[in-house]
Amino acid sequence: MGSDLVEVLINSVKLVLIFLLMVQLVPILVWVERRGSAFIQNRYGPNRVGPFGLMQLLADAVKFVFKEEFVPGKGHKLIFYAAPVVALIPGALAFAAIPLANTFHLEPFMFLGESWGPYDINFQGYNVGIGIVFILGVSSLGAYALLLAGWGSANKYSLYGALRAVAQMISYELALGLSIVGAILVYNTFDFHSIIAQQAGALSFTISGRELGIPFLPNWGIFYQPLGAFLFLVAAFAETNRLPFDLPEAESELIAGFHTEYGGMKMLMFYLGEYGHMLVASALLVTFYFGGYQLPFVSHVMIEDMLKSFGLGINMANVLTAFLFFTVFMIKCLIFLWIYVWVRWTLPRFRYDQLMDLGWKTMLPWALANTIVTAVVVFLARI
Amino acid sequence: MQVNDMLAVGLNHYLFLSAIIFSIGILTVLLRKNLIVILMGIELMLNAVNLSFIAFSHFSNNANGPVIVFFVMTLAAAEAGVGLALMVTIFKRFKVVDISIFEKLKN
Amino acid sequence: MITGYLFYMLAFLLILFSLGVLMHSSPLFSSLNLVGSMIVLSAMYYLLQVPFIAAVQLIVYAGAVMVLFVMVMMMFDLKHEIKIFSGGFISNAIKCGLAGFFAFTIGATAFMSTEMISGSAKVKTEVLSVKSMAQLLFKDYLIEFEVLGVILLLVAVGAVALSRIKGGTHAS
Amino acid sequence: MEELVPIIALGVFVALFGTAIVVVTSLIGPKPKQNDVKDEAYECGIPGQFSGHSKVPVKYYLTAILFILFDIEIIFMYPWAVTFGDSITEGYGLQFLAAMGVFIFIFIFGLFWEVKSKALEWE
Repeated sequence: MGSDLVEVLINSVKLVLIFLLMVQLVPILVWVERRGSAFIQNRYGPNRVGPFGLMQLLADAVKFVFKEEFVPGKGHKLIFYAAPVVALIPGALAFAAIPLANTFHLEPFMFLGESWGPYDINFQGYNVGIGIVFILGVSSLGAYALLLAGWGSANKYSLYGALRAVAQMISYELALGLSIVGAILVYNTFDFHSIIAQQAGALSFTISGRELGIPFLPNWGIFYQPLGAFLFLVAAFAETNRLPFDLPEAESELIAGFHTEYGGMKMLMFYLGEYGHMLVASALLVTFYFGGYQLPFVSHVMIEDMLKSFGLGINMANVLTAFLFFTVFMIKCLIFLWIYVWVRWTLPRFRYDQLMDLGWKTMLPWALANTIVTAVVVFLARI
Repeated sequence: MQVNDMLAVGLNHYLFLSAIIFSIGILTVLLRKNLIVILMGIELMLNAVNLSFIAFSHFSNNANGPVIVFFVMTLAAAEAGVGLALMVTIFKRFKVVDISIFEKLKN
Repeated sequence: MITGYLFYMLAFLLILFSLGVLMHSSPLFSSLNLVGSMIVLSAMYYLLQVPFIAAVQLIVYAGAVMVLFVMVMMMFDLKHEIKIFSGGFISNAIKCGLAGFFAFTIGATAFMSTEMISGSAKVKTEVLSVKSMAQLLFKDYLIEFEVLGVILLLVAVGAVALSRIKGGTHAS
Repeated sequence: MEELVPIIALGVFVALFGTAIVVVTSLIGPKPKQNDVKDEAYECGIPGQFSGHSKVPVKYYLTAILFILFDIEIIFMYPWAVTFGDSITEGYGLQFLAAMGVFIFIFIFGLFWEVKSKALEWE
């Protein structure tokens, strides 16, 4: 975690900040979802409380806190209470493994009368080295929250909703896992930092020893793996149980799915988990296919040098650059989160058999074909 | 000094742990009545063996251990899949998942 | 140093969860305990510097096999068992004694041979790279790898065939 | 492995955070009297017909088993995908391609068989 006090402090604050980042994104996204759906459907949406209805969320939060405490009579108390807590963990653990900005260097500085440093700081909770595999592993634990919630409620609609959700999640996990294999074949690594570094500069690739380049496009993964990126996006929609794949919550059949019996803050924690998953999926999409935290054509060294030429200190310039890249990353993520909202109010819901057919009989074969074609092309290009 | 000796974790620490977990797995298989719990005991035993594989490979700097563990995990998952399919079939037939069903097989 | 603390913490949790599997009267809680022990084992693999195997443990065991176990538990709706152990007191005592003897034998063997193993002093310091593992997997263990693919296919066929047997859990 | 510490720390922190929210809101929130009707499972106001833990179709568990098997096959592709580029430059790329080609052929055969046997049909 660090060799001295300041480093341990920085790392701990980083962890808490990343988690809070995920938590505070939920009210923003709920606001975007309400206003966005209103915008798409040509109505106003919440606009009474505060400017643009922003304070509505605060009112909601207060309402959530003062909700009545309720456990169904036949439900299992421990499992009923544990489920929302479990729902939070996978999203948070996965999101903390994704780099949010470039690694920046801090020269030795004075603090509390002592000299500290130098440090190299990642804007990332922890660097596990196997990046994507770790995230797949952690987010596969998300199924337990649903199962526990469904079983603990002792309600057959909850149980059916949970089983449907789990069956759907695991079916699309296959397509999700397989669609990334093509990208790994291109990058030859699991590590996010290395993946992002390979997407710097303008689009260029080598075919049998000859350099080819398209100078006006960035060197992003989407141009190498368009089908993989599309499959990943669709599978991520299904993984997070969002429309058009929100069968577990189909009101006409299952009331509200696995969280039928939940209310107040406990319900909100399921939302936290769901939006956390959406955030992780968007961040992965950005990292794998859209250059991660990088601005196209601009490296962090260039910005640091530019800031230094304005007369800023080295540490200050490095920190500011990292924050700029962090902003870029978040903007890219928010674009994909907006796509989630957009799709939700555009596409109708699938039927359950159509959903399963899409996962097993369409997306899995296409992901497989993507893998095979990528492997053959990589082989032919490099031989 | 003694605390430091305790904290220097070596191969035999992992082997002890593996032995304990394996024994708990054996006890689960031998003692429990529920067939699915027995299956879980088998999983526990397999995992104890995996742990010792990884520990050996770590302390002798050998990459074969993880590969074998990879294979064992695969086979364990396959075994659990078939085992649970059998359990569901047994449950359909006898309405219990208990080792008492084997007494019914006598006649 | 910190590895030592982590090891003892994880070992304690692992033994606790394993005992939970053995002792809990509800099969559902047994399976949840097993999920816990799988996650702890994954952390332990990470501690032993094979992060890839740790992630595979999470994906395969915690994320797939145990989901299946928990799902089946919930489908069967098994109640708390009044009598969780089979057999009588004497036979159970003998079984416990045998398991204890077994653990003791392994432990003693490990303790006796510890100098033989630690004498080689080849403890790995760097993380095992996935690449060196893949070299072994796809070159030295190539046949095993392909046979494994066939076995998985056979298991899929077997599972589908078993599920075809008439009846259904909702028929009761 | 030092990175295990922040992972465990974050996991524990999130768990404590969640537990704190659940405990605090359960203390703050109003606690009206419970009654038997309220304790029943929510079924749109109609009296419940069956017990909460009803039996479910076997289809779900079959999907889970097939998922496990395919998931493992996909996981075997990860180390292969990472090493494939290096294997080409080191001159045994064709061998790697053939090894995975056979494996993927078995995979496709399995998938084809499952579709053919209608194991993946949902009514």
